Amino acid sequence: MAVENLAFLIPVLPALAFVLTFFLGKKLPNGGSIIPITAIAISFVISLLITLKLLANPEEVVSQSYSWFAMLNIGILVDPLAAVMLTMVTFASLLIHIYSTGYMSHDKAPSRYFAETALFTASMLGLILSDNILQLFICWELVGVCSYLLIGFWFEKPSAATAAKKAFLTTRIGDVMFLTGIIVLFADLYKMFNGTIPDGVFILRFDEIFAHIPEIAAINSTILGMEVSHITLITLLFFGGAVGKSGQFPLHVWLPDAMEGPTTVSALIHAATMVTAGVYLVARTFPMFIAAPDSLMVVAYVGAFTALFAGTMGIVMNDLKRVLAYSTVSQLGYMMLGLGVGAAVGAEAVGISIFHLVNHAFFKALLFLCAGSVIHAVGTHDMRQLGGVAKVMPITAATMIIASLALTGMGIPGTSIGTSGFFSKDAIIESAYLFGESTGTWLPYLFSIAAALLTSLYIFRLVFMTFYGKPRTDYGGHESPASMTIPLSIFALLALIFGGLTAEKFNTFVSETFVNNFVHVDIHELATLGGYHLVEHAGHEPLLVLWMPLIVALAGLVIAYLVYGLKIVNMDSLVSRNNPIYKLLYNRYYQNSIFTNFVSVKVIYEGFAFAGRAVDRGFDWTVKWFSDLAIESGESLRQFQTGAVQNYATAVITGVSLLVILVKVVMEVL
Amino acid sequence: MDLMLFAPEISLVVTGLAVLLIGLFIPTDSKKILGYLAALGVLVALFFTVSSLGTEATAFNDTVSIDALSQFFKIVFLVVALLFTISGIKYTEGNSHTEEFFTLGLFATIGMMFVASANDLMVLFVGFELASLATYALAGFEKKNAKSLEAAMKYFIIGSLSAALMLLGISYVYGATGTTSIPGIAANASVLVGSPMGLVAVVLLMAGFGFKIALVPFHMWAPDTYQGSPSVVSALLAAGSKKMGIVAALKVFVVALIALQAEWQTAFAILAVITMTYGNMVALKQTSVKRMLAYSSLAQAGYITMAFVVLTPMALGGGIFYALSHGFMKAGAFIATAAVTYMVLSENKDSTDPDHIDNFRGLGKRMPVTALSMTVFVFALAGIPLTAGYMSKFILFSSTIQSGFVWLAIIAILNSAISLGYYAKIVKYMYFLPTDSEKVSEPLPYTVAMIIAVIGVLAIGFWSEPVVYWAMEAAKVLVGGM
Amino acid sequence: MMPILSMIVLIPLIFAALALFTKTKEQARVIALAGTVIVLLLTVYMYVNFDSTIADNQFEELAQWVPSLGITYHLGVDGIAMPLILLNAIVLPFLVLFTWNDERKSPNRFYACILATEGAVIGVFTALDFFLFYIFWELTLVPLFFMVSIWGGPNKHKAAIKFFIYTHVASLVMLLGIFGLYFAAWDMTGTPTLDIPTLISQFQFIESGAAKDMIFLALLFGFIVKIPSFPFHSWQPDAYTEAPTAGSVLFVMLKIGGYGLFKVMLPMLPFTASPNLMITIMAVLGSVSVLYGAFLALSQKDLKRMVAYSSVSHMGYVTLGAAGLVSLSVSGAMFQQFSHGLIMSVMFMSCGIIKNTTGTRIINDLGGLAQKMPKLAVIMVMTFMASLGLPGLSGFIAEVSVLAGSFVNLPSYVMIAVSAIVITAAYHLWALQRAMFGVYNEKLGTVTDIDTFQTVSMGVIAILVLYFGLNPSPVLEMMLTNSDQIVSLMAVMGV
Amino acid sequence: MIPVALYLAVAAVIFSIGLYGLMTQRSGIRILMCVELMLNAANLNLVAFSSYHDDLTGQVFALFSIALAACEAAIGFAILMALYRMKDTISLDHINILRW
Repeated sequence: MAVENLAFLIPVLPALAFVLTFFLGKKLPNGGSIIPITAIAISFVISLLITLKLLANPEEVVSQSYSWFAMLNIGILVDPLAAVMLTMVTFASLLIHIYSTGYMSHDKAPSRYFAETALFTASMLGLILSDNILQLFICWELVGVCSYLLIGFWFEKPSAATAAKKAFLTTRIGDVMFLTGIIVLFADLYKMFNGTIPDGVFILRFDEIFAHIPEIAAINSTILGMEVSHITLITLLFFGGAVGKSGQFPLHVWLPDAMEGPTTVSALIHAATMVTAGVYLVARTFPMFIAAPDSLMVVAYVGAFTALFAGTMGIVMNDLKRVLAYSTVSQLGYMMLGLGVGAAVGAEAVGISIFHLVNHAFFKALLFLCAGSVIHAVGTHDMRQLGGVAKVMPITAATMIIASLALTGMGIPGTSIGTSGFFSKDAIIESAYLFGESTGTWLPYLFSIAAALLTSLYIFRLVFMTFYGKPRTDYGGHESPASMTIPLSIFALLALIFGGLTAEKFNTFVSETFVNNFVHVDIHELATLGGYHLVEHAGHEPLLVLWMPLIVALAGLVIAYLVYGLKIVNMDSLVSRNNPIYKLLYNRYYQNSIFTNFVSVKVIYEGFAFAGRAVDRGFDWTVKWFSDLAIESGESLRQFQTGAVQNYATAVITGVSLLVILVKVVMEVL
Repeated sequence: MDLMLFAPEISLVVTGLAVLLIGLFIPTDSKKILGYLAALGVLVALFFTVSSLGTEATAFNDTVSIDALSQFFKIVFLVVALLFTISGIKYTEGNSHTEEFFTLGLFATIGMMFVASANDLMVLFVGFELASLATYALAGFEKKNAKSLEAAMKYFIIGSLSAALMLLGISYVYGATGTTSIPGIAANASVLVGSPMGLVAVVLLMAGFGFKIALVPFHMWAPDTYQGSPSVVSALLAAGSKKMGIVAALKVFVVALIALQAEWQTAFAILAVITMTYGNMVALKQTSVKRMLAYSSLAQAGYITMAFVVLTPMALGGGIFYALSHGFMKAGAFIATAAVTYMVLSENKDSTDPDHIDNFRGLGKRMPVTALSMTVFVFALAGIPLTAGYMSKFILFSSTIQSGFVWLAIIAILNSAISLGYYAKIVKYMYFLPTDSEKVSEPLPYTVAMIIAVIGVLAIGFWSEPVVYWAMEAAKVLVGGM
Repeated sequence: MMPILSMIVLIPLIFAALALFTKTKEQARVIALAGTVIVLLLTVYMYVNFDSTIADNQFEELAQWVPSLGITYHLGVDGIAMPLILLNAIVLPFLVLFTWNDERKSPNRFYACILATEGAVIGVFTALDFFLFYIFWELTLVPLFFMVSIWGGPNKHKAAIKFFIYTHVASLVMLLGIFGLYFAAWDMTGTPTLDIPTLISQFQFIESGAAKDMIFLALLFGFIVKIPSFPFHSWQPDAYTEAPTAGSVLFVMLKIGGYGLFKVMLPMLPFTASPNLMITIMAVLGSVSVLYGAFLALSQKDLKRMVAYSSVSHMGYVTLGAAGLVSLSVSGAMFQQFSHGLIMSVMFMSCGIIKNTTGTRIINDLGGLAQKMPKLAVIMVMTFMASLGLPGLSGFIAEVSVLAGSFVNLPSYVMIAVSAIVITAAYHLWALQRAMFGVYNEKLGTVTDIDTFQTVSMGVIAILVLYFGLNPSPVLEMMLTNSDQIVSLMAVMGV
Repeated sequence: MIPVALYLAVAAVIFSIGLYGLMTQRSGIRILMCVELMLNAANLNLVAFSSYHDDLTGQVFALFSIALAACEAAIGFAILMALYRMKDTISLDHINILRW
């Protein structure tokens, strides 16, 4: 039996694990963690086998479709893009589950935790495997719910419940845009078929969508006075979904709050996997983006800006996990930028971006797990209370430093020596340079360089404040158990060497996603449709460009060492409420006040909803008015019935007389 | 002439006289037998009438005609009389004037039946007065009860006034056409068209019949009388003598004065709208159930009057059908009220208004059969499906639309919706408001009468075909003259 | 062949009468369970033998009733009615189970009301004669009126009367429309008939355009109020909120308004004098309902009232989908009725349990219930998620079909509805967070989790929500067949 | 011969007097008398028309009507008597417990 036929098991096994753990977990030791771990391990093996098979023959992708209802289908598609994602997700999930058995051992409800993470893994794998946009959306929403449940895992904490709600609602804004994009796409395709869709044609499947890109591009609508091509509209709406899910500006606000969940959840969902779904979506529909004028530019700008913007907030946070959260936002910005530069480098952008995605998954999961390890041991995540942790937790400290080096992208340009972050991040920055050359807009490149400096600054600030120096408060600490340190070590190894090992093969492999037996897309042709001029990427950038990221990263390291390691600069004057810049950064640009307090509470809740209430009372009042009218007129009319018989006689006589007159009049008139 | 044609009337006359005579000679506590006798007489009459359905004949020098119309209305009257006599058995229990009660009731029924078969204004007038006189006396049957007397007094005075108006109207018609025979008038009525005399005659007759039908503004006596009279008598008035006004109006206007259609159609349109609206609105605020039913019966009269406006065979058939349904529904509702009144009075002899809606509190627990029957009656009056009331409205309202009187249908429909307000109130009191009173036993005769009425209401609502057929046949009799 | 349709209509009514005569709660509930289970079994039998590939009426029964008026006893089911019958048949046994251990006054009448409603509602779905249709239509009012009036909340009388009269007015207007249709066809053909398929097919030959529009609008009004749609919804929050839990569930099962929309309105739509105007009216009402209901739900303090308004919002999709006139949108709207019935019944059950155990439904007074009532919390989170349109649960299928399908013809209206999605999520999550999560509010005293009967009944319906969310075909298939037929009619007329 | 119109006029006048009395009088007896007046006015009409048409029907009708008027008076007096026994008055002003 060919391993492709088992592809469907990849999401199904964790889903089954969810059901089993949910119902039986409480009765098993350790919350039944063995069930999801086994299931995910099998999924990982299958994914790995399929990936290896695909590596040998990238054109033979796995594609299976079943009719769902109407002209929609359910199906799986494992092409190079999906394969690497699957392998990465199953692998990261597996390690984090193992880590969690240690981390969650003292929790009240470990079975619920493992059930929900298993469900999450299943949904995420389903998302990756989707061969049609609707199924992708479905899994997209399911991972959102799992995220909601897991952020609110300690729901008895009001802050956790609020953060969960905020996360769900903020991403929901993006989801609605995504859904709208699907709806527009559906309507366009439906019209192309004149409403009669032949059997066996599933109009939201990617092959069908990609085959109709030129026709969709030819449709225009006027929206708010602007003539917009439907392909641009759809891709921007999709990107709106990605912005929500992947925490891009301005919908990134939920991600730092999401750290209310257990740290393992942050590692799995809010660093390694779910938040990258937005990137995956753009990568998956890349042929549409490249055919859409302006869309990729928007992607590039938003990504670059987010990378920088999140970095500025990262340097002032005092919470261990929040720093990492802003770091994640920033890195996701890089990934988006990596896709955006597709305007210059074509399909290769997918390879670059996904490569960074995978590497980021390793080192960011590692960072979080290290932080988790610290929190698990020490019991606090305020960096101001830590310091010198390296002495009590040597393994954790070592892996943390490896992860930080990977994050900042340390490596020697021109050789294959370097951490994995080096290979992927530098590739993005270099492509951003090419993007500048090709389009004449240099802002994304400048942003990405500045962000690289900030990245280095905040991560080494974290390292120095947490692991070196003297303990600032009295905390008891110990190294974490093996179930936690082993996954740390494995991640650290990968963060160190994965990039170097696969750098050559990875990009070409993933970039081949769009030419195979399932879809056959000519990216160049589509790029002309979108008005992009692709450059042949030949590595002819100036030497400075190649070295620039390393230089700024080292600069960041040095500054952090001077300030936080040697403490030669007194930070007290800067770090104060009186410094307006610090205040602005520390308050996270007042987004919370604007989005939560003003827009959602004042405008939507108090404004619209209560206005609606008033209107509703109006309807109610109208109905009541009619009934009151009837009753009150009854009350007045009954006064005619005086009880005196002479009046009755008078009424009869008057009636007769009036009737004579009335009939006469009516008959004259008519 | 075949005397068998008059078997129903004859059996009623015989029964009535027999009841009167026997009553003179037996002691009060055995007078129950009179009620059974009267009921038996009505049943016999009903049997004769039903078995002669479909015969057509004229008698007494063409002053009386037997046809589908007359037979149908006779059935209506006899059904009401049956309910009246059965429930009267309980009402008159221990009363020394029992024989008068039943005799008057039977004679009133005879009067109504003669109106139904009248083919001459003279017969019609005499029948009308016979029924009126008997019911005047019945309304004041409780001689010691101020309300009952007041009811009788008002009924009597307005009744005599109406009789005088009607007689004057008849005299003008006679003056213009030179005959009192209904077909004769129809043949000569063209002289009245467009003349002031014709208009005055029409309006005077309308006032005369409108008094019985209780059309606003000739209705003023009705709420007082229905409220003040014994409930059983109110049942006879609302369900029986009201229909007499309708059949009389049908004969005089639709057959005899069809030439003056333009005049009276307009007048009826005005009256119908005013009557149904007034009745429903005033009923909303009533606290006396009998008075509420009285106003509801104004409203129902308003609906039936729509048939005079629309004037298609279907509408007339609908009106006639409605008359039968209304007979069952309204008589039933009044009898249910009688049962409650009896219950209240047996608990507290001095109760001044035993039909107050507060006495209906928790009736569902206290008198389950009565409450359930009352629910059926009021839902039927409101026109909830599967009841006679719904079927009636269905035919009548739909025919209104058919002839293009959409505005009238809409007014009627809105009214019928308003009416739900007070009907639901009764149900609410019976089932939803708590009471701490005990369950009481329900008097058998009332129960029997109510069950008959319930069966009638549901049977007509469910198995309407024969009734619809005969109502349409009756309508054809009227339309024959058009 | 046995008259299966008559049986599923009459059996609940007969059992209702039986239940009325029982003396104790134990007897009454057994009767109720027996009646509803028999209906379920018969319905399943019918479902198995139902041919979902044809749009015709099946299992037809025809007998003369009042020939002189053209009234017949005509029953039949098609792909529009079958799923709704199935919905009622499935939910009601579980509703009976749900109320199994409740203490309440006059249980005999209570179960009689449940059974009578089931019979009447199924009657509406099976009737193929307008006279019969209207009878069942009005009959549904009576038990529900009693339900609210006897076992309702503090304002039950007001709510009951308001509901009764409001919807009765609408029914009467609908009746006017039926009359109009009846006579227009009678005048044309010379024979009276009230047969629904016949009248609908004759509608296109009626001469006068204005009359056609009036007939259409009158019927539409009757259906729209029952759905209920903005701005005729004001009876609904009161009635839903004041009704006892079982009553609210029965209200939710009352999908007769939407049913009329598909069964009567859409086949007539292309033949009205101004079809585009009618489509616009429906689209406006539908899309505004979605948004309006969502905002109103957001502003509610009472959990049950919030759910009631959310129902206005969700039923807006039904009207919108019907107006969309694309096979997918129409079938999606039909599916929305089905799915909404399942979801809302569990939501109302949850509200009822919360009120019973804590004594309050004011969202701000609750808090942290999930700690004390984990089973309820799981089921509630799941149905709330279904209600806010989470994929994988049945609500999503319906909403996405409606939105995607309607977008083809009505893009701007769909955008109005889409803008409500975030609001919808907001009020659901807000309620969940305040009521179930956070710190347990000690003022609520000791509360216990739901019992086995409640768990089973809510759990099974919740699992069905999941099942139909993953695999809608068992009911969507037949809906698609019928909506294809409706839409092909439109295409013929070029609407 | 006196023209029929004059009879009609006389009858109308009598009828109006009756009507006026009915609307204004308080005593039950007077009201009864007014009713009698009105009925007789109508009878006058009938007889006049009978003579005008040379047709006996009108006179027969008038006879019936007189008989009925007598019955009516009997019933009316009976009711008034009963009222008098209870209230010691026949002024109708005081008899209005049934109203609204």
